[in-house]
This record gives sequence, C-alpha cells and structure tokens, in this order.
Amino acid sequence: MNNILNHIGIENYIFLSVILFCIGVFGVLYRRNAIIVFMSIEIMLNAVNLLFVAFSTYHQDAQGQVFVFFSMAVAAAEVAVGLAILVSIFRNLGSITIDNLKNLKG
Amino acid sequence: MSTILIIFCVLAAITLSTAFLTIFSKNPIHSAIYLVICFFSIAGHYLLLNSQFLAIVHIIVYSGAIMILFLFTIMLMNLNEEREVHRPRITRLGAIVSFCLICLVLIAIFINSKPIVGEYVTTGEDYQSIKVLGKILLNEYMVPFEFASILLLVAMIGTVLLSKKEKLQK
Amino acid sequence: MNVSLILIILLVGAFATYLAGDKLASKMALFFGLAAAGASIVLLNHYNLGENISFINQWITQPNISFALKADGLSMAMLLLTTALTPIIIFSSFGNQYKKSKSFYALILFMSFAMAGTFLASDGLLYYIFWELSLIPIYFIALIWGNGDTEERKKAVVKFFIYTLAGSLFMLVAFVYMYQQAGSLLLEDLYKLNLSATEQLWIFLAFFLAYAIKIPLIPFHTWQANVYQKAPTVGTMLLSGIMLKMGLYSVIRWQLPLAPLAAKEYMYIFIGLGIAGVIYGSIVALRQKDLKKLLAYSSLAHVGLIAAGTYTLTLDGLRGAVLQMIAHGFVVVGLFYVAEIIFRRYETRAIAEMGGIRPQSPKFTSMFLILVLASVALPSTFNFVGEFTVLYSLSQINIWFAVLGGTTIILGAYYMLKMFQHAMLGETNSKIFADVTFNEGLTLVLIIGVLFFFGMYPKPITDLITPSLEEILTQINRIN
Amino acid sequence: MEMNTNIALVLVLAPFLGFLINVFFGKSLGKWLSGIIGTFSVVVSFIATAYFFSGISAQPEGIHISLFDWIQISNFNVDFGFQLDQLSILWLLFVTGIGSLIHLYSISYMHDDENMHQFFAYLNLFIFFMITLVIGSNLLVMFIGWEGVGLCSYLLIGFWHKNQEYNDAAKKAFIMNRIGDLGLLVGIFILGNLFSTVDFTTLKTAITTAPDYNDFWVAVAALALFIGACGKSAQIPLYTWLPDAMAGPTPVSALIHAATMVTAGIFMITRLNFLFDLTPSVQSIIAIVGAVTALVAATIGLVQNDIKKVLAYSTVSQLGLMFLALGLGAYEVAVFHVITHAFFKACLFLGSGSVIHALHGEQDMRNMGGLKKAMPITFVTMLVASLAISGVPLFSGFFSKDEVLLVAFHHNIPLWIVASIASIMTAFYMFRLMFLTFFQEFRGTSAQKHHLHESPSLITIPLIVLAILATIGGLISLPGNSWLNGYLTPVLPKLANAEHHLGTTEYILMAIAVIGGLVGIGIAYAKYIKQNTVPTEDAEITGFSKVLYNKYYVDEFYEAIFVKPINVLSRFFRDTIETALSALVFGFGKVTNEISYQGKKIQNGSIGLYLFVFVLGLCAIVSYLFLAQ
Repeated sequence: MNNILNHIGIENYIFLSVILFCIGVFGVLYRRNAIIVFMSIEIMLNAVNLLFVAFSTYHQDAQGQVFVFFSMAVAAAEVAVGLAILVSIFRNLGSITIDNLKNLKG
Repeated sequence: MSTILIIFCVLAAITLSTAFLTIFSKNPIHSAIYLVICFFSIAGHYLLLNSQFLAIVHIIVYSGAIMILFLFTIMLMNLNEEREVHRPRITRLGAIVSFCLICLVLIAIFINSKPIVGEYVTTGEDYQSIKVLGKILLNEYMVPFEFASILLLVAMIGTVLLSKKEKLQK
Repeated sequence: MNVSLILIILLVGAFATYLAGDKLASKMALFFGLAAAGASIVLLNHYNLGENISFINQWITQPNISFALKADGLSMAMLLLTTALTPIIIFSSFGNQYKKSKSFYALILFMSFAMAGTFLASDGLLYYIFWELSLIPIYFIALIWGNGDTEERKKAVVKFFIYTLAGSLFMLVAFVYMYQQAGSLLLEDLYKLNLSATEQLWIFLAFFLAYAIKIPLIPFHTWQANVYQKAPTVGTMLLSGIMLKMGLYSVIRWQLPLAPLAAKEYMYIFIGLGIAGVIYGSIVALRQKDLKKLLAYSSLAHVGLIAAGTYTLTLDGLRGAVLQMIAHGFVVVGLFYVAEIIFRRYETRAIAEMGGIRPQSPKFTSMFLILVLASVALPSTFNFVGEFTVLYSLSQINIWFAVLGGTTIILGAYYMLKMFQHAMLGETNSKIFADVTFNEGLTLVLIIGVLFFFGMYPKPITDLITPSLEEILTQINRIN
Repeated sequence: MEMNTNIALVLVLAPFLGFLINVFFGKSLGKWLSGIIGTFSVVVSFIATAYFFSGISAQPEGIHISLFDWIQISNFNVDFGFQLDQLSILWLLFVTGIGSLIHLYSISYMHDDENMHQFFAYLNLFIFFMITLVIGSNLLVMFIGWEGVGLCSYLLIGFWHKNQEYNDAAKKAFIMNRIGDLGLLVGIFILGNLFSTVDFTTLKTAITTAPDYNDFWVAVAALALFIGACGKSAQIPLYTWLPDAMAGPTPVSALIHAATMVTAGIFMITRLNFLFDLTPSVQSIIAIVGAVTALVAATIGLVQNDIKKVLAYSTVSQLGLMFLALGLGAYEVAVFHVITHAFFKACLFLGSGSVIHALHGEQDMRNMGGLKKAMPITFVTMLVASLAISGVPLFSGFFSKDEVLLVAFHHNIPLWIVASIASIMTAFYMFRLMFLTFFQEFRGTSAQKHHLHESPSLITIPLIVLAILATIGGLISLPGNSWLNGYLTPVLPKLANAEHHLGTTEYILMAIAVIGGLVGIGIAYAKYIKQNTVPTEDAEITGFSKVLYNKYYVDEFYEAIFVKPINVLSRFFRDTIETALSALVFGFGKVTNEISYQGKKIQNGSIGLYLFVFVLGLCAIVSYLFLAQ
C-alpha cells in the first residue's frame, strides 16, 4: 500500500498545522468578540488534531486517531459549556466583548 | 507534482484562507460560515490521509454539532451585525507581534530540528478502519472512552444548568 | 528497645491527652511526660550498657530518605533535657486554669515530641520535618493562650512563626543541594561528602540563617522578647528551655561537621557575633521593665555565649556549650516559673509594681535568689560548670574573647540583682503575697536540686556527651 | 588518711550543716537555740582545725585530700579536693577562731532582730565558703569559696533588706567583687592554657620546673589574678564597695569586711607566691597599688564621721599595707599583718558595734562622746586595739606594721615614705575616733543618755578575748625570732634563705615608726581633747577636707564613666537599636506586601493581556527549550 506521505511529506503537514495554530493564536489575541475567540480556539484544536492524524499515518499507528477522537469529545463538551457560559454572560451584561469581563480581577 | 500534492495544496490553501477569513470577518455569521468551510477542508485532509472514520466524525461533530451551536448562539445574541469596538492599536500591534513571534519560533524550531523525513514505511496493516479503531477504543481505551461519555453527560447537564434562566431573587 | 519508644510515648500521650477531656488533660499529660522521662532514663541505662538503641529504617525510597533516629551521648543528653523539663513544665502549669485545656496539654506533649524528634533524627529530611513540626504547637500555644492585647500578640507570634520558618527554608535548600550531591540525607552519608570550600560556605550560611534565628543570635533576635512576653509562661518555658537548644544542638550536630572548612575560616566572625550577643543582651536587659522581657534578654546573652562556645570548634567549647545548654534550660524554666508565680499573685509582670515580697515570703525569695545566682553562674551551680568551660574554650582561641564573654558575669550579676532587688526587696508590699504552694515549691526545689547536683558533680553528663562530641570533632577536623 | 578526710569533711561541713538547720528550722528553734547552733558549728570547725594544726608539724608537705572529679577540661581535670598545709591551716585558725567569737557576739547583738536565724544561717554559710576558699586544693575550688563569700557578703550587707540603700550597697559589693572575679577567672584560664593545671601543687611543680614558660603570659596571668585580689580585698580601683558595705550589721563588718573575707586576696597571692615571684613587674604594680591604697584610704579616713566608715577606710588602708608587703615579696609579713589586723580590727568593729548597740543604732561620732564611764570594758578593749593599730610598741600591730615598713624601706624608699605617712594618719584617725567617742561630754539626745549602759557579757567576752589577742598577737613573729616564718617555710620556700638580723637601721626605723605613731596620737589629742573640737556639720565642710569627706568623688566618678554610660547605652539599645532591628524585619514583610500590592495591578482582569503574556511566555519557554539543547 502506498503511503500518502510519500507524495506530500510530513513537513508540509507540520507547516500547515503550525500556521493554522498561529492563526488561532492570532485570532484569540486580536478579536474581542468572545464567539470569535472561541472559534479561534477551535481552529487551534483542529490544527493539533490534524497533526495527530498526520503522525498517525506517519507511524502507521491508530493511537493518534484515538487521541483525536477523544480530543473531539472534549472539544464538543468544551464548546457546549463555553457557549452556555457565554449565553449567560450575555444575558447578564448584554455584551460578549471579553474586555468587559473583568470580574476575576482581585 | 503529483495529483495528491496538488490536492493537498489546494486543501491547505482553503484551510488557511478560510481560517484567516474566520478571524477577520466583521460579521460573526460570516466567521461561522468560513469556519465551516475550514472544517470541511480539514476533513478533506483527513480523507487524504485515509482516515475516513475521523473525517466523518469530524464533519459530524465540528461542522454539524459545534458549528450549529455557534450559529444558534450568534443568532440568540443577535450578533449578526458588527458591534465590536476595535481594540486599541497597541493591542492589535501586540497581537500581530505575538503572532509573528510564535510563528517564527515554531517554524524555526521545526526547520532546525533533525529532519524526520525519510522513507515512509508502510507495514500494510490496517490501522485506521472503523473496525480497528472500534476494537482499540473498546479494548485498550475502554476506561477513557467511558469517561468521555461521562464528560459529555456532565457537559450537557452543565450547559443546561448554565443556560437556564435564574429565578430572580427577591 | 530503642529511642523511638520516647517519641511514641509522647505522641500517644498527646492524643490521649486530647481525648481525655478538659478535666483530666493536665494529669494525663503529666503522666505521659513522666512516662517519657522514665523511659528515657531506662534507655540511658541501656545506652550506658553499650546497647544499640538507635532506630534506622527505610522510609521513603524515592527520594532516598530513612527514618533514622540515632542516639549517641549528645542526643541522649538533649533528650533527657527535653523529657525532664516536659513534666516539670506541665507540672508548673497546675496552678493555672486554661480554657480548652485538652488541646493545650496535647500541644505541649506534641511539641515535646517534635523537639525530641529533632534531637534524635539523623536523616536530614526527617530532622527538618521535626524541626518545623515543633514550630506549629508553639505557634498555637502562644497565639491562643497567650496574654496581652490580642492584636499585638498576633503580630508578635506571626512574626516569630514566619521569621523562623523563613530561616529554616534556607536550611532546606542546603539539604536539597546536599542530597543532590550525596544521594542520601543520612548524616553518615553527608559526612562523606567532599564539598569544596565555596559550597561549604554557602551551606554553612544557609544553616546559619536557620539557627541564628532560632537560637537567636543578634541581630536575628527581634522576635524573641515579644514572643516571650506574650506567650503563656508554659510556652515561654518550652521556647527558652528546650527550643532554643534545638538551634544550638543543630549547630553542633549539623552545621559544624557538614561545613567544617567554612566554620574554621570564619570562626572569629561567628564567635564575635556570639559575644556581641552576650554584651548586647546584657546591656539591653539592664533597663527592661517587664520581668519576662528581662529574662528573654538574659537568655539572649546566655545563648550568645553558648553559641560562641560551639563556634570555637574545640572540645571544651562544645562540651561547655552542651553543659551550659542543659543548665540554662533548667535555670530559665525556673526563672520563668518564678515570674509566673509572682504573676499569679500580683497579676503583673512589671518589675516596678513588685517589690517588698521578701518579708512576706522568705521561702520563695530564697528559691528565687538561688535561681538568680545560678543564672549568673555562681560556682557550685551547674551553670558555672558550663560557663567556665565555655569561657575557657574561648580563652584557648583568644584571651580577649574570654574577657569580653566574661563580662557576662559582671553585667549578668548587675541586671539580675537589680531585677531581684526591685522585684523582691524593699519595704513590705501592701499587696498580700501568699506563700508558695506545695506544687510551686516542689517544682522549684526540683530544678534547684538538679542545678546543685550537677553543679557539684557534672561527671555523669560530661562522660555521656564527651565521646560523641569527640566523634563530631573528628568529623570537623577530617581532611577534605 | 581516712581519718583526716573525715575530719576535713567535718571541718568544712559543720558550718554548712549549721546553715541548713538555721535555714530550714531556724524560725521554730527560737533565737537562742538558732544562735547557739550557729556558734557551735563554727566552734566544731575550729576544733577540727586545731586538730590539724597540732598535727601539721609532722607533715611539712601538708595533707591533700581529693574527693571526686569535678570539672573536666580537655587538657586537665579539676578535682574537688582539699589542701591542708601550713598556710591554709593558719588561715582556718583565725577564720574559725574569730568566726566563733563573732558568732557568740552576734547572739546578743542580733537578739532584737526578727530574722536572727537568717543572720546565723548566712554567717554559717559564710564560714563554710570561707573554709572552702582557704582549703581548696586548686584554683577552682578556691573560686567556689571566693564567689561564695561574695554572695554571703551580698546577703549580709543587704540583711536589712527593707532599706533599698542597703540593697544598693549589697549589689554594689557583689558586682565590684565580680569585676575582680572576672580577673581571677582570666588568670585561671591563662594558667590552665599555659600549664594544663590549676591545682596548686602541680602548678607549683609545673611553674618552678618548666624550662620555658612564656614570660609575658605568666605576667598577664599574675596581673589578672591580682585584679581578682583587688576586687575581693578592696584595693584601688575596686575599693569603693567596702565602705558602703558597712550597711550590714556590725558583726558582719567585723567578720567579713575586716578580718576574713577581705584578706582572701592576700591569701590567694600568698598561695601563688611561686607565680608572683616570677613576675617582678606585676609585683611592683602590686606594691604601688598597695601603697597608694593605704595612703588614699587613710586620707579619706581622716575626716569621716561615721564610726564604721572610719574603720572601713582604716581596713582598706591596712589591706593596702599588706599588699605593699606582698608586692615586695614579703609574703610572711603580709600574712603576719593579716593575723594581727584580724585581731585588732575585729575588736575595733565589735567595740564600735557595742557602742552602736548602746546608742540604739547611732553611728555618727558627732553624736557620741564621753562613753568612757558608761562603757568601761568596751572602752578599754577598743583602746587596746587602737594602740595596736597605731603601732604602739609591744602591741601586736607594732610588730607587724613595723615589719611591713622595714621591708618597704629595704626595697624602695618612696614606698616606705608613703606607707609611713599612711601609718601616721592611721594613728591620728584612730585616736580621733577614740577621743570623739569615749572622751569629753556626751553629745547625743537625753533619751539616749538615759539608756547608756555597758553591753552584756556575750558582747564583752569576745571583745576581751580579741583585745588580749591584739595585745599578744605579735608574739608569733618577734623580730629576729619568728615562729611564724619558721612555720610558713614549707609554703614559702624563699624564707629558708632569708636572713633575719636586727641592725641599727632596723632599730632606727622602728623608732621612726613609733614616733610617727605617737605624733599621730598627739595631734589627735591636741585637736580633740585640748581644743575639744567637734567635726563640723556636713554642709560646712569646705576646701580639701570636703574632697576628702566626699571620698575624692570616686563613687561619682565611677558613676559618671561606667554606670551612666552603660545605662544610657542600654536605653539607646532598647529604644533605638531594638526598634530599628525590629523595623528591619518587619520591613521585609512590608516590601513583600508592597510587591504583592503592585503585582496585583497586573492582574487587572483583562483577558487579552493575560493571553498576550501567556503567548509570550510560551514563546520564551519553547525557544529556551530549543536553544538549551
């Protein structure tokens, strides 16, 4: 069976996920809208997932995919809870601009 | 340049551009749409890597469940228009700087690392069909698997509790 | 039979006391205190017969820590001091009523347990644990049962706690470093380390900070007077009678043999510091208005001399220091008890409000005077033996050290007699001073008896401690 | 030898037993019984001493008893032992002898005091410590006694403890003694370091046989020991406590501050004569200090009005003469003078006590006078003692003082002149005391006059015994035929070679001394009998006599340069340094608090900032891990 990586090369996947990850980081830093921040986090998660899958293929091992599977489960849970929190924040403050969320300040 | 590489490049271009657009769109709805496209392209990568199961799950979970959640939330909050006040310039500058920095650092590291690329071995074993994954999940990863379900259950209950309207205290 | 028995008795005693309830607590505590004292005498017997009463057991495998309780002469002497003073201290509290007395007495026993552990432990981490453990009970004793304004007290006690704890942390750092070098914290293994002079200096200083605060040496003594004043007398007795000796003991047991090069190199500085403490403490004590504070500063002066003795690195210095530690332990407990007896009757610790007690209670006056004289090292009391030996060791280093350190016998006499004069003599006080009760008298007589007996015949203690001190000296003088 | 040990123990422990009985049961025993037990225990010691005295000629090297190991030092062991040789037995004889007499005297004298049993307890304790001091076989056992007598002196000076001035005096005595004690200790340290022993016998062997001892350190040791002697024997500069010590009851002054304790310094130096003989420089210091003390104390004594103060300064002055003799190497002369001085000075003090007793506590001579008729026995005995101290021929003081002057003349003429002037002054102030007290008319109140009476026999018997001793005491060392010198030869080896011949010079010197003494008496007679002068009131004293009356302001001087600065320093330390140190420690806490407070501001709750810092930190860690490889 022909390994797909022989055509593409693992380094391309690495660069792709790094850039994707950085885009996620950038989004988290750049945007104030909590929803967008959330989306950026999802992008980061996906970048890592992509790498997992790539390495899974590289090692010819299913462990990486299993990990992605769990990571998706966690991501789903996280998004559900996170969005619920956002909803209740929006309900209380009328906005989801993260700069307004300063209640943690000591 | 093989077909597969071309497909990869196209997919990668879609992934990166939609990711960028997700962040830069002023309207959250647009962001969400771009993100869906991004997720689809990632699913394409998965397919390219021959992990069909993950690709399907990815589409179901991310593009299906998660993005729908996002869209619902956005609509719930009525965020379909840009209400975001722009951040001060210094913050934006900081964001760009740190973006460049982290890119530079990570890429520099990967470039300077010992090359791991060599001959890609193929054992020929099936390691990523649904059958194999299912066996692994329910044998080796039995306990984490169950915990994942508990986690989801807890998340569900938590979400319900959080989004329930509190009774006004008098 | 080994020394862990003592620790078990004290720990079990602490729990039993707590469970016994408020009414029985004091008697239960006394019982266990006496049991520990009895057990340590039995153990001493075994030790003198040449039996091995040490207890070494693997405790934690990773990191490599042993539960090592090593009993040599020095440890036995300090253990005896602890177990002898504990029942005396408990007994001395019998005239007072304490709220929540079960916790109070349990804490006393627990503290005694921790201090006994410190004297016995021969593994660095175990030793450190006991060392810190002893801080916790005294913190509560001083905080909850202390006297004076609550805010002031809290301030003083918390300062003491943080101060000593902060000092000890440096010691922990030193231990960690040595563990990395030796792979074990057993004292014997640490002795085998070949550390360079610089390393030794740093270790020495780290230990010094911990000990200088605990002992205390100037200028690290600022916690002392306030805590002594604010703590209940029992707490003060525990602090001054035993806990100070933990620091001095540790200097001999840990600091000097582990960093002998530094000790030799900077000997003069540390002796000088000790002697400066003697003079400074004595001079400050001159004008103290509070009896307990005065005694605190006198204690500062005495431990300064003891510390100077230990840093001479001579057999006489170490031996005198140990003798003086034991003697000072008894005297200072007696003196604080005297302060407590006066407080029970006059509700004051201000010297100016006393006076004229002698005509009312000659017995008490005599006992007080004897303690005062023992404290200023009158020959034939135990303190003289210790002080003489220490001063002699100082004279071996440099005669001026002996002269300056010897000013303690002048200044000490000055402030102690001045205090005695204003507290006890003069026109009969208008306030009635009830004569000492049987319990009070018994406690004081016991202490005085010990002081005179060993003052005339210190040989048992000298014979007990000399071999182990010689061993430590060989460690100090080992060629690196 | 077993026998000797037991008797020695009896000798030492009898007074201690008396002390214990008086302390624990004194009150219930009653005054008489407590006094009798106190006296009896000292008499027992005296008898034991007499036993040893009778046997000493058979054992010229003395009896050495070692009881047990006491203190262990790395290079030597100190055992608790006794040494009974000629010197210590001689000392014991007069300590216990005079001690017994004074105990007897005190039974009557202290009978009105409610704490009489305490008094006897302290006196017994004093005798116990004094015996320990004398009998100890090494410097440290001697030191037990040395400090012990200081303690008893403290207790007895402050016996009337309700009076804080007396307590001050007691404290002063103890502390000044302790200054000396430090000197003594330092001396012991140096000797221990040099010769690895503090035992008298082995020390003597070590010093006399050591081929290369360090001259300098031996001298320092001797000097340090001499400072110790200064403290105990009230020499310049540590003499000021002795006059103040007169606050104690008079028998105490007689026993401790005249006859026994203050001679401890002389005892110690005599004991260590082999050491001092090696250090001529220290010896000359001792001689000069002794002579100057003799003169200074005598000048102060000239104008004092308190009967006991006069005697106190006279004691200091006489002690000075003894030190002069010691400094000149004439230990036997010093010992001789110690003994005769003990007799006549004890007699004088007891006599003055008798007078004070009769006048119910009056001590000022300006309020006395004419007691001759009322108190004949006291008068006669005091007169005898005064004649003795003034050096009138055939009385004991004549022989001993004359020998001191003789020695001084042979060694150093200026010292002889100083000492002679001091003796002339002695004669003057003693007779000034006699004339003011016993002659002319009574100047006290009429109430006192009515009660004037001779003291009871318990008081007069010791007086008579001491007066007799003061008269015939000189017989033990007659010029040219000295029993004492022969007796002391084993202790003082130099004596064996010394020649004692009486030449013309000696007779001339004797005559000068006698004439000087008589001149002193004559001046006193002229002033206080012929002119009938009575010393002026305190306020009217002017000129140099004011300086003298105020004791050269030495007390004030010490107060200003030692006591005050220490107190100021103490207050400075207490208020400034302590606060500063404390503030420093608290400062650490404050700084931490401040950092925390400032650091809190970074935690402003802005998630953007947190994330930014987070990313920076991530970059830093990653690049560190990468670069560190």
